[in-house]
Amino acid sequence: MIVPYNHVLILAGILFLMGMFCATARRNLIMIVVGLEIMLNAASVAFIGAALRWQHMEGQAIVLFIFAVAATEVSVGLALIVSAYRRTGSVDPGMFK
Amino acid sequence: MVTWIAGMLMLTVKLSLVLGVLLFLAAYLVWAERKFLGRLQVRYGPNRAGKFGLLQPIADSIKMITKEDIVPTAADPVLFMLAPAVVAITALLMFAVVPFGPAVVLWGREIPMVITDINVGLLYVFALSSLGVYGVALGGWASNSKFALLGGIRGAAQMISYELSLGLSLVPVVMMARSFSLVDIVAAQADYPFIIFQPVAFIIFFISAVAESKRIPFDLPEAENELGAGFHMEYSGMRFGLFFIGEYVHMQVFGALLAVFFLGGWHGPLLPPVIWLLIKIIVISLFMIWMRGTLPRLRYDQLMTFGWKVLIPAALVNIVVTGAFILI
Amino acid sequence: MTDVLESVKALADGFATTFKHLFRKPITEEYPEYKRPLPVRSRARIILTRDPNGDERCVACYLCSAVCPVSCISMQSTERSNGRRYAAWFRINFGRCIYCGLCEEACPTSAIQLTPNFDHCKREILSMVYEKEDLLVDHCGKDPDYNFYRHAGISTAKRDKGEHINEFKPVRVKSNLP
Amino acid sequence: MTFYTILFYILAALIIVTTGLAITRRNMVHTIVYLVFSFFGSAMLFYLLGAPLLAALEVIIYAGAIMILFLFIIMMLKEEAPESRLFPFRQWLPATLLGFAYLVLGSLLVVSADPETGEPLQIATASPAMFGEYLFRTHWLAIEIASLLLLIALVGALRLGRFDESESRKAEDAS
Repeated sequence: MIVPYNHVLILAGILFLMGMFCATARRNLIMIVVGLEIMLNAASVAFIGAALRWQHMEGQAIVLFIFAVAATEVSVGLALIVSAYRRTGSVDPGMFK
Repeated sequence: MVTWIAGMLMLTVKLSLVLGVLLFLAAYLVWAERKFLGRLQVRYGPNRAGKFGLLQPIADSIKMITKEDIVPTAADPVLFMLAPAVVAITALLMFAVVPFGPAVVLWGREIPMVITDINVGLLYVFALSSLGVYGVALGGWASNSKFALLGGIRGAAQMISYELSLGLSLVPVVMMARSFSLVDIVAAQADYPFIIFQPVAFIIFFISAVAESKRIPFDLPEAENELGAGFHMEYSGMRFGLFFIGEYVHMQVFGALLAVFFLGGWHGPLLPPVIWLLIKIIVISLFMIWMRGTLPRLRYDQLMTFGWKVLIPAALVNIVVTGAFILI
Repeated sequence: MTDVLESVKALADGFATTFKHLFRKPITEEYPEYKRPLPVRSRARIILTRDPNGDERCVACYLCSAVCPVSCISMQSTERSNGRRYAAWFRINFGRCIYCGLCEEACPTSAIQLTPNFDHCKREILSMVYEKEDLLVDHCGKDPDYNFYRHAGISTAKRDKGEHINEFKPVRVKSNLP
Repeated sequence: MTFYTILFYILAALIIVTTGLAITRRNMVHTIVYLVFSFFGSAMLFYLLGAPLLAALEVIIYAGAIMILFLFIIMMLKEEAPESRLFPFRQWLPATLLGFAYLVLGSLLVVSADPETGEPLQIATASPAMFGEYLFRTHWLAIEIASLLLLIALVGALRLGRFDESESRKAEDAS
């Protein structure tokens, strides 16, 4: 007996909201990528809870792919940030017009 | 309730025993390193404090504890204080999954000779070793000093690069033992240690382990003659002591892991299992010291080339070959 | 492939060398038990010597104090009734001294000399300041026969001060007239 | 109220607090450190919810690799002037709009879900062996695609990160 699945979903929802807020409201490329990571993590939490809720490993399998996507996104994203920083000397998204 | 209390008691006893032995060994490994290295370089090591300098670790620790604890004004105080603790704690926690003997029966109760046997023990070790990178990187950054920052960046890059080959070299071991649990891996080596089937993996793991514990010839993060002392340049007193303890506990942990993954863990004739494990740990640590006395430091590009272009491909080929053998 | 073999051989060579060193006798000289005999001219603790008559050689000319790169020598000059100068007090701060030996070179009377005695360390830094009594010794140091007043500025049976060959008239130090 | 329930709430509080602190830090290194704690909490939550393998992977990949990569990049880029406003007004509008829409939709979903979701979850653990077997039996194609994706990311990152000779010369001329 842990908690109702609702609570896991609410936790994931709050996490996702925070990640989205970070990604949209902060004016810093690195913080935007961080926001994306938080959102992906929130999705993983929801999927793991779902896997337990329906006692099926499908949810956990999806989480593994989320990890792969997160790793890909972060490596390419950070490489882009570095090359953008080399071009303009700034990580402010407002500078790229 | 009684079972619960007995279990708790047993765990406390085991924890304190392992912690005590680890720290004692770490202290005397420092002594052994100084002594052995001294003889390799045709000089006596410490020989003033006590017979053969045997009291040197005690003198060292008293000195470290009583030294002034300096936090630079420009440093980030919280992270500066956190970093050494991260290094020491992650190194110590790694020992929690290392089995040091077969389960013994005491007062009609079976006691496993391992602090905790989790089914993802191997990944637990990796998780902790990847968290250990934070101690180095944050310690270097929080000092707010150029040399420390360089050391921290080097350390972070080196440790995440070599973690890959460290992990890949163990995949064949997991394939042969069919389990992530360190207890099962040791049990699978009851007849033959895995080093017989996996010499390549053993070498890759050993080299990566030396790189992970930042010892010569891979001590670029703390290269004394280029960076002062690298990431722990600004540290003094017991905070430096924690980095120091972390390094020596790391040596022992990797010695224990090498023993567990390749040398048959606690298996061995005649002597009791715990002694066998200790012997293996000490022999590997002494070999690391011998290596320190022999090899020069690698250049940074050599380090990266060796990690990415030699060790990782070799580990991948090793996985494929092992897989083919297992299928046949 | 040959590269690999070569590097393995090189590694083995290195390990063998250090392993052999393990069984060699260490070349360390253990200091307090064994003191290496130092050459007489090695530079360490400073002394003030006396001339063969047992008189102080120092004439308090301030040359050593002037030449000292770390300004660790200080003194106060006075005169005896017969016009012979000497140092009322003479002080060397060994906490500062770098044992360069320039004072010895500068000394016209060979009074200040450096000795090989290097292990005079103290726990209290102020006790590293040596006074004249601590510095003055009862022998002539490196130059046993040298006596300044035998060589310079003395009147002989034939001629007075400053009248010998190649000598100038003595400078009247008490007056600034030419 | 079992031990596991309490543990869940403690972990949830830890995750939310550290994430909240992380997204409001000016100093990006502090952000990363808080996020590491957040991901560590998530890993323990995964363990609690019966996914030990994913818990270990969460620490290794998220806390160990991704966050170190962030730290590395932050340490390499020169010290920026801190953002004058943490959350500028221009950005508030889309953020709140999106957040509001999300909140409405989310709460609707949670409320209107089938009543069974209100029941507490049962404890179960997927052992790594079981999980691996399931994964490679049913999702082998997806695994291959994911590995291909990682390979492409590796090549792409290498291409993007490669130091451009001509560009550096231009930068030198300018300075």
